[in-house]
Amino acid sequence: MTGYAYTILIPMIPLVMFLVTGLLGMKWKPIVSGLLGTIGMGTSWVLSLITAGSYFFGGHHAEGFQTIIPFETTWLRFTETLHINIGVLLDPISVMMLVVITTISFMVHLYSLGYMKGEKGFARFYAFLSLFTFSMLGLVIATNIFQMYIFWELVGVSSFLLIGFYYTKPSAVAASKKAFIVTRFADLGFLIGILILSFVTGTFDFGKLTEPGTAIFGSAASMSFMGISALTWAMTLIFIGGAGKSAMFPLHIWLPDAMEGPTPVSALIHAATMVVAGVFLVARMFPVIHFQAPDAQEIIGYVGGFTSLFAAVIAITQYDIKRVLAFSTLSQLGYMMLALGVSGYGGEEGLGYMASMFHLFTHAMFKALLFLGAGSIIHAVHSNYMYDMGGLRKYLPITHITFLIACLTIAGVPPLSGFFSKDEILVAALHHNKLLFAVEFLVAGLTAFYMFRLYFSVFWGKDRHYHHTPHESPLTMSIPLMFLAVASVFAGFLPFHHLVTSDKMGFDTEMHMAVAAPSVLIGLFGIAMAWILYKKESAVPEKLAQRWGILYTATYNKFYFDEIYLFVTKKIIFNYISRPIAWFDRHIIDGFMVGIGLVTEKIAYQIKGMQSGQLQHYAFMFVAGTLALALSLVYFLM
Amino acid sequence: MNVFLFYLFSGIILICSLLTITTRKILRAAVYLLCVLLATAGLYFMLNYQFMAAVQLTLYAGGIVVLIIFSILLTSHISHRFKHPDLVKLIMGVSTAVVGAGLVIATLLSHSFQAGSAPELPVDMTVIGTQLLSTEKNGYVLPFELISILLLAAMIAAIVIAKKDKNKNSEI
Amino acid sequence: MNILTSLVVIPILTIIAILFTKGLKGARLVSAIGMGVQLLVTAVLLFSYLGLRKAGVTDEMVFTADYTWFKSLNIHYFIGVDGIAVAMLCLTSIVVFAGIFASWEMEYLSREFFISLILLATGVYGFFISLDLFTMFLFYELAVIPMYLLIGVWGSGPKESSAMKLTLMLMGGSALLMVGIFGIYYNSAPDGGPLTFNILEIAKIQMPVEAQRFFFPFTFVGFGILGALFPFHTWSPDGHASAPTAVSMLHAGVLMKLGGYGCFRVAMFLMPEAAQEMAWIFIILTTISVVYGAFGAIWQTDLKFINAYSSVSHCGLVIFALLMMNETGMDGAILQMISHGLMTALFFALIGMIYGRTHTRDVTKMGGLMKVIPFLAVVYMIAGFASLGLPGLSGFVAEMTVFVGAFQHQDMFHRVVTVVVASSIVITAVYILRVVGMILLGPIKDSHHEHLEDAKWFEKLSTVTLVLAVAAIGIAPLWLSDTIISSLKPIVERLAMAIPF
Amino acid sequence: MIQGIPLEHFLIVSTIMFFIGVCGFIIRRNLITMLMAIELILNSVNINFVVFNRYLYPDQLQGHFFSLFIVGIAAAEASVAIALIINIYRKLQNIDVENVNELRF
Repeated sequence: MTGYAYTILIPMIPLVMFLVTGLLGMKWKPIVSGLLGTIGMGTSWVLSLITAGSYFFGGHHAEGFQTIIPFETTWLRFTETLHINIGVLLDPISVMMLVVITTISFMVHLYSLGYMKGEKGFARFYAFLSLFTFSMLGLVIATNIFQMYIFWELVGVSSFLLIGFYYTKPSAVAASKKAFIVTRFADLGFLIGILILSFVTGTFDFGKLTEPGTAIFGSAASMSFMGISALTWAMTLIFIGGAGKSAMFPLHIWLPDAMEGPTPVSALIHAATMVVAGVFLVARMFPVIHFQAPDAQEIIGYVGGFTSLFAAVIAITQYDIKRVLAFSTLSQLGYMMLALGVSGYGGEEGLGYMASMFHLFTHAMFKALLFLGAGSIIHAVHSNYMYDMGGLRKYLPITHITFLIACLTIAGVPPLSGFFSKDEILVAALHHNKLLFAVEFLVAGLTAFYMFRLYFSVFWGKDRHYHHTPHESPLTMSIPLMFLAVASVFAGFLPFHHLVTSDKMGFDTEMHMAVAAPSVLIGLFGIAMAWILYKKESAVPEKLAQRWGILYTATYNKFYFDEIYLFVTKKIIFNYISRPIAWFDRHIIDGFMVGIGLVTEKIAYQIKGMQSGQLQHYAFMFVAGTLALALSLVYFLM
Repeated sequence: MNVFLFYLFSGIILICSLLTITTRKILRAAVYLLCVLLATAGLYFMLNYQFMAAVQLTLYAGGIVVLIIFSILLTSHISHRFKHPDLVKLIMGVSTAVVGAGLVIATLLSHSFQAGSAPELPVDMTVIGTQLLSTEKNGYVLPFELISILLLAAMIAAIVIAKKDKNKNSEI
Repeated sequence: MNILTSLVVIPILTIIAILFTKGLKGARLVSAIGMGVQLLVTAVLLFSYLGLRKAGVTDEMVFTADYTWFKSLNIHYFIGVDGIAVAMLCLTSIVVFAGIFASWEMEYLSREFFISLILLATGVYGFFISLDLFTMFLFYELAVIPMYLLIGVWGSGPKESSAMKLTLMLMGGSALLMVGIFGIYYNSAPDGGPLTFNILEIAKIQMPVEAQRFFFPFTFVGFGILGALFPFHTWSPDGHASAPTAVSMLHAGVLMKLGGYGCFRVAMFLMPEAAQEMAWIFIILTTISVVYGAFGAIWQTDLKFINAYSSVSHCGLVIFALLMMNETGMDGAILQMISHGLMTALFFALIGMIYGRTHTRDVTKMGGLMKVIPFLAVVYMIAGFASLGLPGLSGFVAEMTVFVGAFQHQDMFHRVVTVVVASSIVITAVYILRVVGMILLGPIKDSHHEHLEDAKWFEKLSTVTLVLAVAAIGIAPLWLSDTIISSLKPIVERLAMAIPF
Repeated sequence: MIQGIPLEHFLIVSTIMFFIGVCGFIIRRNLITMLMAIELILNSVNINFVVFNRYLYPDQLQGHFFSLFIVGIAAAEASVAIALIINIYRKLQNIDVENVNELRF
């Protein structure tokens, strides 16, 4: 048990790196910060791998995996039972997440050495990366839901800082603001969910909450608010928090804009790690959701399914390659949520849970690869747009190959990793909900189509007019590409069903040919369509777009969700709430206060008139007053 | 005879008082005031306070009225006739006077005074002089001294105030 | 000499010393030394307090001293502190210390400025150590009155009218308060015996319920006005906008806390039954305060106005949490007072510094300052993050304690308003990020702003002190929270014993 | 004591005189006339003092003496008042009380 004490170092190293590079970074040459950060991250990575190795493979697990808490301390005490602890919790999903985060983060650190070279604020970039990694690691190893919330917020802020890295660009500033506020809104749901949960159960602790058959919900069933049970409320609200971070519909609007950040950031935060925090959260709370709030689980499944379809459709029409990838990320996150939504608990029933985690893992690898590849392309041609690209396979061979591998993986071509994980999600969906299965099946085809649309139009087709001949990226950038490509290829062979399961006990699965074969076929069909339409320059896509007219425009404009949100925030909140309140405050409330003063002044002015300077008036007043007093004394008081 | 004289003096006092404040020529007002004061002195004589009456004649009638007449001569034209007073002021003044007088008279009539039965103290100059400068019981040396200081102060004040300023432009 | 008395004596000595100085240099040096010593004394006080508690001293108040100074009315100079007062004293010392450095270049009538500023601080120190209602009120007035001069003489904009408004509204509060205090005094011995102003003595007896019902609103609203309770908050935007930097810092940072502190130490502690009965009215008012202040801040364009409305929102949260009347909620309230005190002082310091450079406080006229004055910009961002409740900074700790505490309440009404209040964290994020986005990020809007000078050493000292305090509470809140909770016990118990009638 | 005349008659006379003085003080605008009105008032008070002394406490002289003092004070008052009036006349060229209203508001 105590053998894992070193795991505390995994998040602490990035924290130290953040403080060091953040405070001293300006004094050094930029590259020193970069190297320090990278080395620190490498150390964390190695430690994570050691942890994973000894946790998963270092012992006998017939009884299932133990939850280990090597370190825990009270951070803030609310009441005797309710306190926020800060600690390290190791169980299969957190260990898996440790590996994912440190791997991707390390790759991104390495990659950025080349990509960000010469940028202003290089040291700042590394400081923020370290901060983000620290927060993300703290999030996944949280021992209680409040620790998770703490790091959840920190992750949000680091994301804000990194999206707004190019802070002189108004679009980047706007995007960072949007990301923060949208997720903040979702976090409010999360917070209220936590409050309800803690009120009902009297604890924040994951151990107590997720223990199967626990008694802490005993009194909870009877509590309800507006006809819905307290726990359903709590879980739905917590899911809203997760949906905000994971950009589920309708809180997805921040993610495409977040692509304003530097590309490595998109790879790290907005593809591989932070956006899966929502999925992770749902997975973490899974026993509670599944047993106590089945309605909430339904919601999760449907939201996930809808998001994946919705995003896949939009992805088809986008031209900014990073946005295509962003919508693809949305779509894949939808997959993961859906898998959790349709999962049962324990053994085979928990296939969805396992599949979700599995897909999270493989998706992290291949999506990071895609983004880093896209970064490499952007680095070469200095544009984000597909119509500025074409025929790049000659100039960027390594990028080309790795990108192709990633595309094949996401399209679910066997035996690449994406095939396995997606297949299991489909199986789980088929067992629980036919409708969602159909949706996912369709999305699988769409995914293959839009990815290959991207692939063909970038790497094939005619050369464009480039400012200078595109050239392959430096070694620091291509090594991560290659590593991730290898990971994408082989990750599928990891025995996830023995390692990461809902009840921490391994189970056996087999290939479901009935599902696998059609899904591969539809993937291939998608690829073929893309090949026909985009392999060579042709007018067909244009024509298709014109034929679908309105629908195309709507899709291209992401179904106008941004505009709706803008309307709500700018028009309603600013003009119809905030402005009237400001006015009300200035004129009514303050007016009232000032009015008291004015009335006093008016009265004083009136009274002043009596002080006329006319001696005889005073005399009259004096005598009349005396007489009045005398009268009243003589006739009324005596 | 006494009774007749009393009502005579009272009549003079009341009528002349009224004329003092109603006449529109200021010098006449001063003369009416003099009449009032003289009649008052007459009342003092009747009450057997000769010293008091003498003081009244010399100080009041002789001193103050003369002072007033001098100041009238300094500040007004003899033939100057006042305007009629404002109606508002007239109402104010008359109403207070009537109400006040009514109130006071009603009060004093409803009150019965117990006439003192003690023997009358002869009021001659010796008694007055002794009492005025005595520190014993019934001695008034302290007010006497105060009055003398007050008079001195008033005299100096009057001189200072009325003195012509050397710098003619400067204000009071 | 009693260590608490020295907290009042040192500022007075400093004032006397300033009288013998000449010009700005001497005055600021003496003030800095005086307030530095004060900071040290406060630190000593803190550690000796913690030492005493560790040693097992369980008195409600420690370091007490008692001198009678007005015998016939039984007025005492009775002082003593518990954990809450110690925490508030630390806050005061830090903010005053930072405030001195923030006004390091106050050229105009500098001696008089520092004298008034320290006089104000004296009042605040005295207020926090007093356990005698009358002495407390005396110090309270001492703190409020220099404010008029400080704003009226050294302010900017429509300073006279702002100073007038602020002082009159606070004096209005004082008037209510005085009624309340005398009401308590004359009911302090319901079964005969000498009347007393002693808070601890009054806490032992049960005031007649009718009297409580009558005097509780006076006392609570009286203190509430200083704590920017809706709808008596309008002095805050004008006052802050016109006040010079250090005064805004002290006022928002410390003086507004007098209100919250008084609310529970006097109003709720001494009249628990009435507090229980009337809490709901004030809960509604504070809920409005919180949400309304936050929305109000969104629309403003003057940096100080934004911050003033934000203060309304945050101080509303303080009183809201106090009214929850459970340990966690009140703990949160006090944490929020300290946290808000520090970060709003930081905000006002920064606004003053930015204004000193750009000569405008209009957010629409600034932009891209991050590039020109990175130090100030980064600190501003930290302050912003603290304000919107970023974990690791004090705001988060305070807000979470408030929300958790409030939500533990058994009553549904309390939980629903908690949710409403919690929504302010989103609105806060909106207005903070709006400002940060407008003035710090983006391109530079005004070409005059391209060559501004970054923070000077004293500005760095001032801001870094506050940032360190904010971060220290944010990273390790446990000791502070525990200290506060242990001191809250008697108050909470007394409130819990009071049966609503 | 005057045989056959009750105390009340004196008092009524002095009261009427007093209020005539008050009335004069209020209605006349000339400062000197107002001064005369004051003299009337003082005089009426004097009568009261003396009469009370004579009728009620004939064995003492308090009223008598106070009347004396009042006369003294009246003299002092008149001298100061006239000094003031002359000064005002110098400044304003008249002695109308309605013009002496510097001390207002």
